[in-house]
Amino acid sequence: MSQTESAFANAHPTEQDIAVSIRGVSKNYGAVEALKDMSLDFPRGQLTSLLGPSGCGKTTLLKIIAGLLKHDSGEIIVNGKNVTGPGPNRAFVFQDFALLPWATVMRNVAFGLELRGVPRSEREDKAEKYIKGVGLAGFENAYPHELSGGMRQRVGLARALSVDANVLLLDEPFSAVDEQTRRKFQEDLLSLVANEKKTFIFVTHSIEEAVYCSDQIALLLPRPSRVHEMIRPQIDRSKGVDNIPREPEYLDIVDQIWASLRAYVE
Amino acid sequence: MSQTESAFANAHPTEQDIAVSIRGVSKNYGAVEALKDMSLDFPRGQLTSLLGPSGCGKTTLLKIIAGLLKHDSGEIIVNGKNVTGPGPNRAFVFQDFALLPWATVMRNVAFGLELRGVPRSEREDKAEKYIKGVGLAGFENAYPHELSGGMRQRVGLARALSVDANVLLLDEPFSAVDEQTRRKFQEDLLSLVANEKKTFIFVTHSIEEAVYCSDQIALLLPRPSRVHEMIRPQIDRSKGVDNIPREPEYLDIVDQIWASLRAYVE
Amino acid sequence: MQNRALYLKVLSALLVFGAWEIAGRIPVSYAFPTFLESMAALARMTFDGSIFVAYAETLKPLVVGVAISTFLGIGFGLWIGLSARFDWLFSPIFIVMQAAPLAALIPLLVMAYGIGLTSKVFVVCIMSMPVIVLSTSSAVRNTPASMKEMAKSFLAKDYEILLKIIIPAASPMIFSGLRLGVSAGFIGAILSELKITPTGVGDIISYSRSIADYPSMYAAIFSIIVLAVLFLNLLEKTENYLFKGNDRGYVTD
Amino acid sequence: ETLRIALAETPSDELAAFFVALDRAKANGLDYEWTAFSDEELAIQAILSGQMDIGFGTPYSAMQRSRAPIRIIFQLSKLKFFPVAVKEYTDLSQLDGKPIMLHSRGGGTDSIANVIEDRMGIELGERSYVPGSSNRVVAMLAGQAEATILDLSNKNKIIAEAGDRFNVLPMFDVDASDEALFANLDWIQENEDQVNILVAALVSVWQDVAKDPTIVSRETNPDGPIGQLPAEILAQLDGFYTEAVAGGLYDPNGGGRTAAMADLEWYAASGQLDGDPSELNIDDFWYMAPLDAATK
Amino acid sequence: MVIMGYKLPNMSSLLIWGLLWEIIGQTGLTFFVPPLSEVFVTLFKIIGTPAFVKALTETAQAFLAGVFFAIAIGIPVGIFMGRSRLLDELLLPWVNIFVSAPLTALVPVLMVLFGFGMKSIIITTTLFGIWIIILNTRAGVRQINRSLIEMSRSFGASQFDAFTKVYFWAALPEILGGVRIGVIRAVKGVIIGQLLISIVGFGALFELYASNFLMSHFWAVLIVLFALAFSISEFLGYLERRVSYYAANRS
Ligand SMILES: Nc1ncnc2c1ncn2[C@@H]1O[C@H](COP(=O)(O)OP(=O)(O)OP(=O)(O)O)[C@@H](O)[C@H]1O
Ligand SMILES: Nc1ncnc2c1ncn2[C@@H]1O[C@H](COP(=O)(O)OP(=O)(O)OP(=O)(O)O)[C@@H](O)[C@H]1O
Ligand SMILES: [Mg+2]
Ligand SMILES: [Mg+2]
Repeated sequence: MSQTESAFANAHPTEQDIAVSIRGVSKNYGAVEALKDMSLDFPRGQLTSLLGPSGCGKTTLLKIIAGLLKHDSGEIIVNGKNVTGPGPNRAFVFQDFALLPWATVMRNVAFGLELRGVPRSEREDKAEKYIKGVGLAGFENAYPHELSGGMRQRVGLARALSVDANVLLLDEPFSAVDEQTRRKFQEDLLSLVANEKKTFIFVTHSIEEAVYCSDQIALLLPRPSRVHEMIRPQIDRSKGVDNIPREPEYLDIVDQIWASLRAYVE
Repeated sequence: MSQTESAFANAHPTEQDIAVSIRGVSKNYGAVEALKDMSLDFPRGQLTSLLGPSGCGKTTLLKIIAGLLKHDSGEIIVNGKNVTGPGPNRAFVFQDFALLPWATVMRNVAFGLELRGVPRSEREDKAEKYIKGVGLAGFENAYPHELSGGMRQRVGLARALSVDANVLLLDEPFSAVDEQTRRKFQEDLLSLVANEKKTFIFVTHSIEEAVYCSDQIALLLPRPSRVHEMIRPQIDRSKGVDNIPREPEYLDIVDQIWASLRAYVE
Repeated sequence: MQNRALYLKVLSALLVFGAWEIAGRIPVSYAFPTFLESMAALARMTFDGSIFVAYAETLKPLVVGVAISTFLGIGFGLWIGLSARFDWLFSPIFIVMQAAPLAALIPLLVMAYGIGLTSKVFVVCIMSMPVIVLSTSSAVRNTPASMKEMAKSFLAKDYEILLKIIIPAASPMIFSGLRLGVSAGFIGAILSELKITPTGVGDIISYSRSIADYPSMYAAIFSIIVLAVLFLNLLEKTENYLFKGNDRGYVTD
Repeated sequence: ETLRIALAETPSDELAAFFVALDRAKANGLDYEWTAFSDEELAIQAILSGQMDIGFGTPYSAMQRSRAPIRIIFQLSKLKFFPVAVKEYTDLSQLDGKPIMLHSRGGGTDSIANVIEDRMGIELGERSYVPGSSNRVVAMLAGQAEATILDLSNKNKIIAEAGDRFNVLPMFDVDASDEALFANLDWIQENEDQVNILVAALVSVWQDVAKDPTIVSRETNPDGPIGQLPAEILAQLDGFYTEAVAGGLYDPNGGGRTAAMADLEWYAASGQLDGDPSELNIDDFWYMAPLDAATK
Repeated sequence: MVIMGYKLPNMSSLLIWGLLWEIIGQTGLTFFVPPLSEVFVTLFKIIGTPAFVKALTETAQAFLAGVFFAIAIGIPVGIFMGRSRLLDELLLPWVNIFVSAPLTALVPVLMVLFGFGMKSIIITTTLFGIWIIILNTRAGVRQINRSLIEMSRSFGASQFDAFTKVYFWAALPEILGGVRIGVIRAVKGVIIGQLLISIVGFGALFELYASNFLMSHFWAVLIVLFALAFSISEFLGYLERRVSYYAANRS
């Protein structure tokens, strides 16, 4: 276990370390009970994955934390404060990308900054950097309908990263990108977690990805959604990303999670 | 190697076995060269995966085969006939789902059949079956905006399966569904390939998925897109899906593909 | 592509003008001049400058009225689209305005605002504002929810959601409303010149009609149409320039 | 074949006598239908394009300028217009240099204004145009103008509404036509019979009205377009015709040559006809045969 | 609009405006605006008279026919223009011309070409209503998510199917918006036609009442006309609300 890793492992979440805490949150859509009395803590400077069958309420939970949806009961505490609406400390990557069709890639990426009142030249410099970062250099002036699915998703990602929020809510951010981009992004996220102490809440359907990246994984089971299990994988990433798939330690955690999820289905 | 497997391996594509063949196809979007002089054969009753970085033209290629986009040069031959437009022998699963927002799940799934003139009660029976098949029973009367991302994707999948075409073009069909659903669907596809001799052309970003499911994998490299390598993984699926991730044979192929793709990036 | 569009325009113009010329020569009616006669009249009015004098007069109420309607109309439209309360209170007014037979109401306007510019501006506004308001408000209600949500997550203030999401998303509808509004404004300007006081182009039309100089009458009508079309093309250029990405092209391409 | 008549206004009190005449003509076997237009230019256009047979108006410039052989067959009313002004002015000569509100450029009131200038030796001030007598009444009532020229019924209305503020200025007599019936010469000659019936009926009514103006209200068909008018309007019929006859609005003989001569002079003076009136040929403008037959 | 938990009907705000009218009328500010109550009394007096019934049927016939053509021609043309560049290039200049042509100035031309009867009035009505329907439909179609169209094509939709099952529905919110405005404009068109072409129907009543200063008669007819416009607009508004569940969920 590397030094950083063990530090994380020891720093068991104490009061002041919790970046986001949800307590007894419920949410119904008409007759559909999406979330029921859910409580979860997201420690600061860690990456928490939400893993669960589709339709179990992951997007709903993320939107509630972001302040985009009203919950029916319970409370959301971000940085010690009860929140009811969106705030500058949280940025969102949308499952359906939510790009502005009338705006270029540049304007879309800079849109978060634009809304924060950053002057044009400054925000375009910054956006430029993130556009490069997600591998879209050269497409600054393209419109969303001229991009492939994965490219659109990366625009949404760049937009969220560029506003420099300290809690990032990512709803299946890599579902449409290719393997090598995904791996690069994973490394980028991990370095943001390690170096800038950002807090990530991350929805994914890939158990492997969750196990590889997460400090903790919340397994959710559906209707109404509840936390089934919390797992802290503590993978030793120093072995190199290419070798990890062969590590029995890693494979065991993946299998264990898979077993939990499958148990529910059957 | 199982019997079926070896049979496949031996049956090297001869003239009459090719379901879809593309010859020297090029496609430009204005200044962007998406495909250049691409040739590829898709044998009947096999599953071919297209694997490549995002934006390399996979969707473009699939849409050209489906007859939805005009190619600039070259030809597309489906079942021995040159095609220029869509036909009943091909069904498409869209990367962005393409659901009718004004129609219920039932109507959306039955829409392909509706367009083929199948009478209402018959097509609803059939749709009902496929809705169950993708795990959406109980949501027949929900509208797309009331579904989660993964549920929407499954509606699109059910719609394509229900029309019973013999060539299925799937553009990242499992990107938004959870692991257990994905595995179930993979099994379903494999059984369709084995039992009904359907031809699948399958875009995915998951190397593991490609290796596990495919009879052959086309690695594409971008701008302009060309076929970099053809791989015939020939995994012995009889070992059981749970154990395969630990098979060195499987892991080696994954690594080999990954190395190819990465080589390009770096 | 560019050229084809131009050819098509020229070709269809030739067809229509040709048909006009032939219809005038038959003649379908003694009150229906040929295309060439009308153009000759137009040329005459252009060279002696009378058409410019007339337009200087006609454009006054038109420009003022259209400017007022555009700003107030979009403003009201947005407000109605956004606030149920406002919708409840005010949309009936615009429906009434839209349906009101203006020609019949002109005595009322004359009574209230006299026979000068104010009445004419009023006529232009009554004609053009309701379409703009109604188009804008229905477009506002159809703004994609996911984009509003996205903007909210990035802390857009209400006015920013309005300016940066709702207006661009509604812009195709707003612009089609604007087009109709502007053209209704043209109708209003002419109507007021025919019905309140004949000045400007309305005067040319009614005077040449009363002295049975039909070529001049048709020339005046023709010139208004040309002007209106030029104006609308300008509007379309503006739309394309401002909201380029909204243009997703044609399905047939 | 049905005779198609193009009216230049909606049926109201001024047209009551005409409809009485139509009823009489119908009794004599004339089959007709009518359409109302908003102004006489439209009625003229309708005749020019052959969509209507007989129209209302004074189409002198159309007759001179268009290639269509249009002829007048009957004078319905004379140009009886009334200069109305605020109480300060009591005589036409006081209007020298004062702004005046008229119907439209080149229209009947414009001609009257031209002739007033001529005969009184004055120069009117700025002319503003407000189409529609009733609109001019409104503008006067609202204080938008000080002087205007109105027709009989609107003159009555403004005096009834605000007789304390406005008065009617005395004016010279005019014999020229305000409204006349006209048609295409070819059509007239093809349909001589119908035209004769119509003109005969008109002459008989015009002569009866001259003797007893109340005959109009008595003979009006209660189910016809006039009979259906609101009671407020019907109540005024007798008063209107009594005053009209007294004011010489109608020529019992349908105008004829006198009217034609007066018209040429008047419309030439007012600028609607080009050329010297003495050199113009009456037969290019009027078709006298039916009227001659009816008044024999 | 909801007040204290009560859902007020949509046009109930008219009561407030009606009250305002009554007050202005009662103050006798101008004889042009008689009190609303007086107008209603007049309305009941004239509503059964043959003249009124005849005017109403004439107006209603012209209006319904005009609106029918505006919708039946406008929607397909708008859809065609939205999806095909060739047709759009061919037709848009003319649509622009007609949309911008001061229709009142064109009326004389119409009369020359189509005569003075019902035909011209119907055409005028259609001309007032059709352009917004075409333009809105076109704008709606051009915004359609391309995937939906590709999807229907991939399942072998015929032109007709694509039309009735995808284009129409995807653009329906815009189409309804256009139809609503177009139909209300057509109300104005039918009256203008009845005033400028031949004076029949309600146009004749307006002309008659206005020129004889029968103001409460005038307003009574106007109220009938407004009621017509309102009920149509409300009906279409109701349809619009029916599709609002997906209108804001298209991308
Ligand atoms: N309508 C269009 N106009 C212009 N360029 C386009 C258009 N559609 C696609 N492209 C370009 O063509 C290239 C290939 O796009 P395509 O959608 O086929 O990629 P893809 O392989 O499916 O990517 P992904 O895995 O991200 O979905 C991209 O560079 C994209 O920018
Ligand atoms: N607007 C809505 N109206 C009604 N029901 C809704 C709505 N949005 C979501 N739901 C329901 O709430 C449940 C949870 O949806 P949610 O989008 O949170 O799932 P998810 O976990 O994000 O799924 P996925 O992994 O497929 O994206 C689903 O059953 C869905 O049908
Ligand atoms: Mg989700
Ligand atoms: Mg793609």
